[in-house]
Amino acid sequence: MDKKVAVVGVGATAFRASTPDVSYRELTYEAATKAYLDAGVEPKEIGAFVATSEDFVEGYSISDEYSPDQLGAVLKPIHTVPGDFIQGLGNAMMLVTSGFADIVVVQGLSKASNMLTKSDLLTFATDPFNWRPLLESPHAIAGMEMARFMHETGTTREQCARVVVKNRLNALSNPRAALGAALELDDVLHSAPVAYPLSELDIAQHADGAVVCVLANEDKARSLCKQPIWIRGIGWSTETNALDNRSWGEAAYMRRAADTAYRMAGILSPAAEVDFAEISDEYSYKELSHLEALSLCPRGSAGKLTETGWSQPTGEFPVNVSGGCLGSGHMFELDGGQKVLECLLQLRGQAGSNQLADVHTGLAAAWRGVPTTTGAVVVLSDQPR
Amino acid sequence: MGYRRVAVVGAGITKFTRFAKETNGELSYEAARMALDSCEMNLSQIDCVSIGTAPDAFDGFHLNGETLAEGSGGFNKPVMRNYVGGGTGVMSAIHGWQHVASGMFDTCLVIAEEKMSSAFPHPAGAFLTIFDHTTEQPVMPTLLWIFAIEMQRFMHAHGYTKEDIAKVAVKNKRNALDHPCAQLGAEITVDDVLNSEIMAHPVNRLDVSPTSDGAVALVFAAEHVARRVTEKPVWMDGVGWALDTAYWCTRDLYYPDYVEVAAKKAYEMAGIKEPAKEIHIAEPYDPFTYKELHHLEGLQLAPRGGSVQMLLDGVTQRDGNLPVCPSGGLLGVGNPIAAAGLMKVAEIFWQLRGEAGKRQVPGNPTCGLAQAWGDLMQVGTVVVMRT
Amino acid sequence: MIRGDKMEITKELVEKTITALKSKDLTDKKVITAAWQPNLAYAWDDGPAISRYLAELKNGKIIAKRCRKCDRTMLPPRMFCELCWRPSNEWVYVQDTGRVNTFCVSHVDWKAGRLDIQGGVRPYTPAVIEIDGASPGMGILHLLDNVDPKDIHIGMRVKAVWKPAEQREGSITDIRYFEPIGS
Amino acid sequence: MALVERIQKTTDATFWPGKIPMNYIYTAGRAGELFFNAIKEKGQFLGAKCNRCNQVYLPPRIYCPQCFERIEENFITVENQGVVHTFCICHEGFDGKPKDKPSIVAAIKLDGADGLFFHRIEGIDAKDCRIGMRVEAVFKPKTKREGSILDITHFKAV
Repeated sequence: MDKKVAVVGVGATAFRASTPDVSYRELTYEAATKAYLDAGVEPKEIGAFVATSEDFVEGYSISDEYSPDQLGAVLKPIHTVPGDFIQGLGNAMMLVTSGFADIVVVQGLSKASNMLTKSDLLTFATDPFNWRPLLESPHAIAGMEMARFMHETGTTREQCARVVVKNRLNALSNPRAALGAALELDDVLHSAPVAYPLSELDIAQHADGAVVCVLANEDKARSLCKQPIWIRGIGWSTETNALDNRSWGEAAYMRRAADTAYRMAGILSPAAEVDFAEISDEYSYKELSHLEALSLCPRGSAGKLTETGWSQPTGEFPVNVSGGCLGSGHMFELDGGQKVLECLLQLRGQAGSNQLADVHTGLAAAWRGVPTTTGAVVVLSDQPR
Repeated sequence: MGYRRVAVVGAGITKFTRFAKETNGELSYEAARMALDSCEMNLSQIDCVSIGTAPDAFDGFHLNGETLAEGSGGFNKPVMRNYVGGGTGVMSAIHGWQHVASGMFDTCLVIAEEKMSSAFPHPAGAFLTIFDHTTEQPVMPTLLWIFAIEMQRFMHAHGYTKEDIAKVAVKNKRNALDHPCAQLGAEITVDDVLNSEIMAHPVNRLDVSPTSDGAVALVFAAEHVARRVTEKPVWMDGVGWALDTAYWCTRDLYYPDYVEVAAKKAYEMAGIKEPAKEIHIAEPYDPFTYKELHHLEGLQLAPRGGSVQMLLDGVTQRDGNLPVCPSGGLLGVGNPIAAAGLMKVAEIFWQLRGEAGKRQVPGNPTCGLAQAWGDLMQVGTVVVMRT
Repeated sequence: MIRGDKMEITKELVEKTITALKSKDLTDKKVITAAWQPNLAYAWDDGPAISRYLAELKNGKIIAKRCRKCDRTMLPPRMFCELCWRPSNEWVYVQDTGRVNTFCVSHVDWKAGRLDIQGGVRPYTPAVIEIDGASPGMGILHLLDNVDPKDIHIGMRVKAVWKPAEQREGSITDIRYFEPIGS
Repeated sequence: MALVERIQKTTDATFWPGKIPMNYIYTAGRAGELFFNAIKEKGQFLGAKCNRCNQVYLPPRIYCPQCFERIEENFITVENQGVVHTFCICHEGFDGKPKDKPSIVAAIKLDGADGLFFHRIEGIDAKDCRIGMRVEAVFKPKTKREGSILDITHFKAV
């Protein structure tokens, strides 16, 4: 697969814990308007659209009905991927490389604040015979995973808590982020236990927002855009939604998704070839287990490296400079969109006071949250393959 | 524009039934296993999986794509779900095409599954909540209403009668008698349809497809793989899909623009200039009797206002000039939403390979079309396939 | 690995793919089952267009929004025109009268329960009603009443029957139903 | 500008409440039927063995997720004892509401199975629970069993 695809436009709203003044329609319209303006395209020039949503998050039994209008996609090829934004990005890329369309749009939306029963919602994604009857919190699945990860790698709760402190501090200087805060380690360690070892502040709170990306093939990218950001590699993988036969001590899905993305990108040594990363951190320990699964550091080292400041904005390998899910907010299917957005802004030099110096290749990785084992990875670069 | 050639090389299907004992994962497995067996492939030869399932509200799982992944052969594989409501079945075939045509994958296992019986006693709550939550749901609408409303407009625009439209049910249920998976194959008369209980006038009980459980699977492959695994690949020569606005009350429902747009894209890709002549066999979506006719017009396979005449002339019978729904369609085989759409694609696959058994249409067809519809009278999904 | 390729879906092949049950098998626990009623509760933000629409309904008025470029008066109101995709322009009040675009006569309720028509229950008669003052073809979904279902026809002129002001709460159901003009 | 007009007063920002009213009855399926009947009738756990992949799935499947072979005929009994693979101490219920008393929720690898079984551990102090600890299923009396994981009241330390 040798065709090149670039992101030529991106638009987003700010991420906020609630957005009571707009409906999902206006929220998406704002992000799409910015993205099309950024790319210099009109909706009529766009060949296909991919929306990402899940019915019960949006609160419709067929949520995809409501996807076309606010994207300017009426009577256009548009379909929904009930998956993470990065999976949607992968689908959009397929539409470009297949030759179906020169310009394709991907949309992600979160109105998480409108969903009032989120714990019930996640329970509803679990096995009705082998988990639901216990009536235990869906966070327990993450709590058990955290305990096994700590057991196998020697990672400590303190190391996990450092991720929270880092990411929420990073979010303070990101005007898009919803949940910036200056915390101390003890604030996290002594927050209320939820599914111990997991405590309240280890768990990302939710946020609303929308992100729209415009993708184009090489010809269009070069004519439309002075600063295209190239999708060098992309991959996604699912282990299993069953609890009994998944890997509990490592994020195996992320390792497989990354393998695909690195192979496509021709990356042999990720830690050396990627400059920074925006990685799913819906739970504090997930940043660490994902870093290891992504081969950005050796297994068992992510916690210790975090203690040394390695993943700070000023460190050797900045991780979640935007604030991540912990600092920007967990936005269901949009999580990957937030990460892609922040990578694009960094690579374009538009990340404001959070801008990293001299970055050329970034990685965004998203996990679909409890109880799934689905991860998606994209490697973005200011240079094509 | 030259596209990478993509073929369907294998197909599998479960029986369709109202209440299945099997879980949704087991249904997916049965279809997927049969599809792999049909082309003597094993799971290690499958690069990726595409899952089609309509509302999560039917199977009863938030993130139903994740729930289905393992039974669909997705363990440790790239799995992506596609979703356009009722149009999902044919969209799944398009999604399989996208995966392989992109050059990113050489093979893709496509599964469409629905287990509507989990929603007990009836998936009514799912049908209520397809409507706009604020401006429409408060009047407590049901899915039947929107169909009956559209059928009324369609009949009004063209002067069609219920008697004539009822012949679609007669044809499709009879065709389904020859389908081993069929839920509602039957020999019925026009009077049976007209005298069946009124649901929402002009829709009677026998105008409506049933609620069903079932799954269908197809194996998609790039040309070099297809040539290796089968002597009879069926090529995906054209694909098209489109959604109209969600403001469905602002459109004239008598004509499905969204089907026309989708079909024209598929025809353009397949190089089809005169669809009514070049397409030998069609499986348009028939969840309700009139929908088959409505879609034939949108597909440009019948003139606007001319579909009923084709039906009356016997053109759409299995031995007619343009056999339509030779499978028995949703009215006869059943309607596990996404699976029903992919069943139509599978039917074209078997018909073009001459493997449709008692359902086989005469004349060695070489070009067929499958189409599905979905959402608020809104989605068109179309594939054109050739030997 | 070229095959003979004569695969046919036969009765024997599909027989064991599904075990057909009856509704009673589930309710009488003839098979092992699990019941669940998910609690899926929402509070959807109305946004500027729909919040104004609902507020005006409470006042006994129907408000629409104009797209000057497309010369469309859009109902329900929206902040952008989905066709030209520009932000929409001024708010305009439209009439509470209109014309039946299409309709049906429903003998079932939303729970798929049958209405007792023989027992004298009036069927539901939902319709798409093109509202006067909005662009042609611009309709809303609502109910018809105070008319014999047999007399309803496409093109019929109708008028909103409102709830009394003190009972209105800012909902599309502040209009109880539409009835024929002159009835 | 994306939105020419925005809500200017907080009191104008309204919302519409609603629910998705659904009700479900799930079947346990072909494999689940056997699994839960064995729990109910015999107080035993059944796994499904894939000879090719040398894996014993628990709960059992009719297929092997890895190689996709049909393993419907290969059901075997595994032990009622096993080791804790991982666990957490859960302070919230399925609906996010706080519990009166925290519970120990554990993934248990039963002897003879590769798959994990999920249940509560009771009768020990939470701080004494360890990964690797041996535990055993405590079943309800046979007359009270209905074919559910709740036929097992809990696991206890061995």
